[in-house]
Amino acid sequence: MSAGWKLLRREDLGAFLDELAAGSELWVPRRKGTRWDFDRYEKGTDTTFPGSIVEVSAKALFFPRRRPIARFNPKAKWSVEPVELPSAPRIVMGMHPCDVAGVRYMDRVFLGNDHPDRLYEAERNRTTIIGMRCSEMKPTCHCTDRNLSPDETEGMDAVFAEAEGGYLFRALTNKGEKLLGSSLLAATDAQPATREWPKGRHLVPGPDELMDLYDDDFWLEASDICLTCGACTFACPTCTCYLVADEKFGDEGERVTAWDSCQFLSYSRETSGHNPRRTNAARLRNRTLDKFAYSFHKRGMGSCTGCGRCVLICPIRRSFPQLGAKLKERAEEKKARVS
Amino acid sequence: MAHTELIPRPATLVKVTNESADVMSFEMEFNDGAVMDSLPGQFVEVSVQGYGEATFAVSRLAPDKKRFAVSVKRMGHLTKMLHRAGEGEVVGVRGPYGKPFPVNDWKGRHIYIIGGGIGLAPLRPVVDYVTANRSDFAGLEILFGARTPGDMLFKDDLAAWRRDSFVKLHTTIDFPAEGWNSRVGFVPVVAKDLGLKPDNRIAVVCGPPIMIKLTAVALRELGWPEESIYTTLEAKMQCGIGQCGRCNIGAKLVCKDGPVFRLDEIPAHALA
Amino acid sequence: MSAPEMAKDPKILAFLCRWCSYAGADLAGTSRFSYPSNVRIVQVPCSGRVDPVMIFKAFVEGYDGVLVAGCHPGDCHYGTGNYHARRKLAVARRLLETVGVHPDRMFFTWVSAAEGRKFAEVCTTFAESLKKFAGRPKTLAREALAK
Amino acid sequence: MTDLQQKARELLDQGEIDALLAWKVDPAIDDVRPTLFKKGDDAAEIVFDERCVHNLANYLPTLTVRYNRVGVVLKGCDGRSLTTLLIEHRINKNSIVALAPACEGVKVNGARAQKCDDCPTATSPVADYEFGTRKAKDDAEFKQLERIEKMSSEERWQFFSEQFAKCRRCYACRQVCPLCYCELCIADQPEPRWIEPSRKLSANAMWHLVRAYHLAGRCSDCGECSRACPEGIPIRLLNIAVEKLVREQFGARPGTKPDELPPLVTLAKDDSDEVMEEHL
Repeated sequence: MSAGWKLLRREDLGAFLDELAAGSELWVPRRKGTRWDFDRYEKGTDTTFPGSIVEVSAKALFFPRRRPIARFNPKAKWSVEPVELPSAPRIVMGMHPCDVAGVRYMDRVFLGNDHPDRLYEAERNRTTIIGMRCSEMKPTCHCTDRNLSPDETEGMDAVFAEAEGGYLFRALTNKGEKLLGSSLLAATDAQPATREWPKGRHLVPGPDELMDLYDDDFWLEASDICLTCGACTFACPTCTCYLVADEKFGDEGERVTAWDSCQFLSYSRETSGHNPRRTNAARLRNRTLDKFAYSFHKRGMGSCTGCGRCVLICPIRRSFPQLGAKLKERAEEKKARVS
Repeated sequence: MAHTELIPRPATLVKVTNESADVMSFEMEFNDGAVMDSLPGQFVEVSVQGYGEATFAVSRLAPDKKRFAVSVKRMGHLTKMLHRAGEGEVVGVRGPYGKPFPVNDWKGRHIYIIGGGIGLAPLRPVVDYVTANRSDFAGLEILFGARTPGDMLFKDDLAAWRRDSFVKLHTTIDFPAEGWNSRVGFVPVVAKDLGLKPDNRIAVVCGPPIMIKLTAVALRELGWPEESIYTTLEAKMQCGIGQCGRCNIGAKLVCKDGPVFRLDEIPAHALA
Repeated sequence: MSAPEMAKDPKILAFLCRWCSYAGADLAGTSRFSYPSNVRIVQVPCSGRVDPVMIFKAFVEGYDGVLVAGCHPGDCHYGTGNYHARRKLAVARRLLETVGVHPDRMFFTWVSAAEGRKFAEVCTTFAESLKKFAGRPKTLAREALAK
Repeated sequence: MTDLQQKARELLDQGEIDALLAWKVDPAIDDVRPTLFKKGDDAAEIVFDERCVHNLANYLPTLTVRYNRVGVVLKGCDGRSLTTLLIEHRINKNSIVALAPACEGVKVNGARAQKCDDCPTATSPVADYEFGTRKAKDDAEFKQLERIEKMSSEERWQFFSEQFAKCRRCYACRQVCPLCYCELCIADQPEPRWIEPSRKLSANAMWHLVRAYHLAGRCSDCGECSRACPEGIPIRLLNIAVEKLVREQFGARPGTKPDELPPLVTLAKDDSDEVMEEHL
């Protein structure tokens, strides 16, 4: 694996993408309406890469909204057949560090236990991630507060960055190396411009401090204006809660997993009607604590990557970093009171 | 070979028993002859093809581990479909999942089972285990409460336990009823009345959330330390393997870190 | 994903009020008036009971047409059920029409217990009028699950 | 200090209200956000301009349980929602104080919101205190419907199926709507399962049809459903298609008259049977 950077001239970008797309499915960011989303690359289409987050996370590429896992014939007594595992090679290009961190978290959810999800694993194995270094931080971006950086490369197979006259690429794994053999890429001594990113602020109290605030009035007050829709959870690159359902039509039936959200009343409602998280406050607390506390205990990694998608998508533009900051205040007040 | 854990294996219902007006027990065996390797307190996910699946505690496991049972109260659409299923029907089963009761750690102790309604189902394997290995245990006392005499589950078992000199059985119903000559009163109240002290005892409690909570209060008042009280919690579950997220109590997942918890392992707010 | 096509032999789901139209359908049967055989009848306590969600669901489940029949205005067994039905059905039609279900795929009418002949005629006319859609996409029908 | 801020301050200082629901600028997002004010001193932070899109009536049923009396700043459309909430006994009028500034229209994504063109009451019909002059407005037609009206059935389905296919079922449209307040939503009820939980076209279409139907004759056309939708589905189109019918056939403009029951729960013996045959 070569450690150096390779230069792709701007005018060669289209040709390079065509080369990549020849051997694999290629997914790139595409502007749809007012925001960026990932889309399948079609040969010859003009492509640009946003310097900061792609608003719609690449989560759905690894864990689709609705994912058939088995098929059955509803008229037969028992006929459950698992779906075939996907194996066609795929490249996802232009994922930013916060999005890749989301995939790292999903790895822990789906693969880091006794019952690995082979479907997810197949999606991961067939995918090569060409990540992109950010050239700017949006006002909603706060990855530096979440122990991440716009330059972070962990989890990527290769990385590229905008540079003068084109793009600089660099392989990080063998899988990535294979994609960067193109003659359009020339070895260079150039380095991507380094930028001074804002220092990480410790906006949110640590997991244990947060757990002390479990019974605080804060949650009730904070949930005043929360609508408890699921928009933030579906936009979040690490929200992977799902439901399992059997669906049927005539002679065909599917068992599927589909995204679910802890913000929904029905999410934790038991058939008896008992619901441990009946109130808005309880659901908001659950989501906030899951991001900043539970995830450390459950998966050994915080599940907020600081991408700010939840803020961008929120109908009332509620900001999780701000919630965190208020929690910090509350935690300090509490400490002051105790001592 | 199923590639995700979410795909069940077919099992055939071999015996269906009406336990009460709304509870039925389903004994089943895997079609491929596989064994159900469950320990007392573990649960399975049972599917009715085309109707989804739901979580049930294994309520009995035959000694050869081939035949196992779940006891199901009719509540929602899946349980309704299950109740319609007769012997010979094929259902899907996956599991066992969850942390079992640490029955091996309890050797030499006196076991005190407290069950309310359908909450007795996950405790029956514990009773089975203790009676089968009675020389390892100091004794077994069961307190079982139901709403009415008609809601008394596992009537054959209750009769057998009553005959068994090793077992001491107390039954109670919520309100007085004609022909009922055993105790009357809610389980926590009766538990308090019985006044069993914690000496060398382990209490195992299961029932509706409010019953668990109040029974815990009653036991604490009798001087029980939380370390001697075990319970098995219920939560809405879908995956059973710690992925889908919904069953969490704080940072703990009921499906993976439970459903069996020692009382001191449960965050205080969970039983609120 | 292409929607399935409308059938040459249209399938109709009919919601009939038990006090009038259902009896009307019964009368049509006993009087041996012929009407299309693929009309599937659901008895409802009153046309006012027909929640538009049932109509939406019927189209999703793949019916070509939906018929709702109740007591004539003024004759409702419960006094006013059919007045409510009239407004609800108007809204249901408007919504379905807006998303692209052709309005002619719905037929809302009044049939009394004595109008066996009318019931047979309504069914026949409706089924005939649905035939013009044969081969056109069956909008709103639940897509066949992707293979 | 504006009159609105002054009044808000007075009400809070004098203890007339325990909390006031209004808007405040958050510099971090460079935008306004609904905020609950509890101190009169903070009243100077209240803003009311074209950024105040959110329908604050949505929060009132919960807040009036928590506080004895809640003040609320309402635009015309929010006021119409409140009217319907009052008619449906979701809120007790005594537990709210309505501050109703004249609304000049709001902006969504930098452009004037479509709903504002069809707005019948720029000032809230429920108003304890009014600010600015109440303007009589012409009943503008639902212009956005025109392009749908021109389409054939197949074209409409083509259009709506593309839109519905995008739906993630995050239910932001439901949660943001002041009039979607069922304890157990039909979409969440396990039995009968009218609307399947997984996100596929037919189930999504069912959801949007049922949602629109449940708002028929009640929708105050605040446009929040369309604004909140993360996928940009023009949800409001379904509502206004119904409201057009409701206005033309049943003569109702939901939320404009405090003493009028919603048209779908009132009895109308004199409707003609032709209402069932009306076409868009």
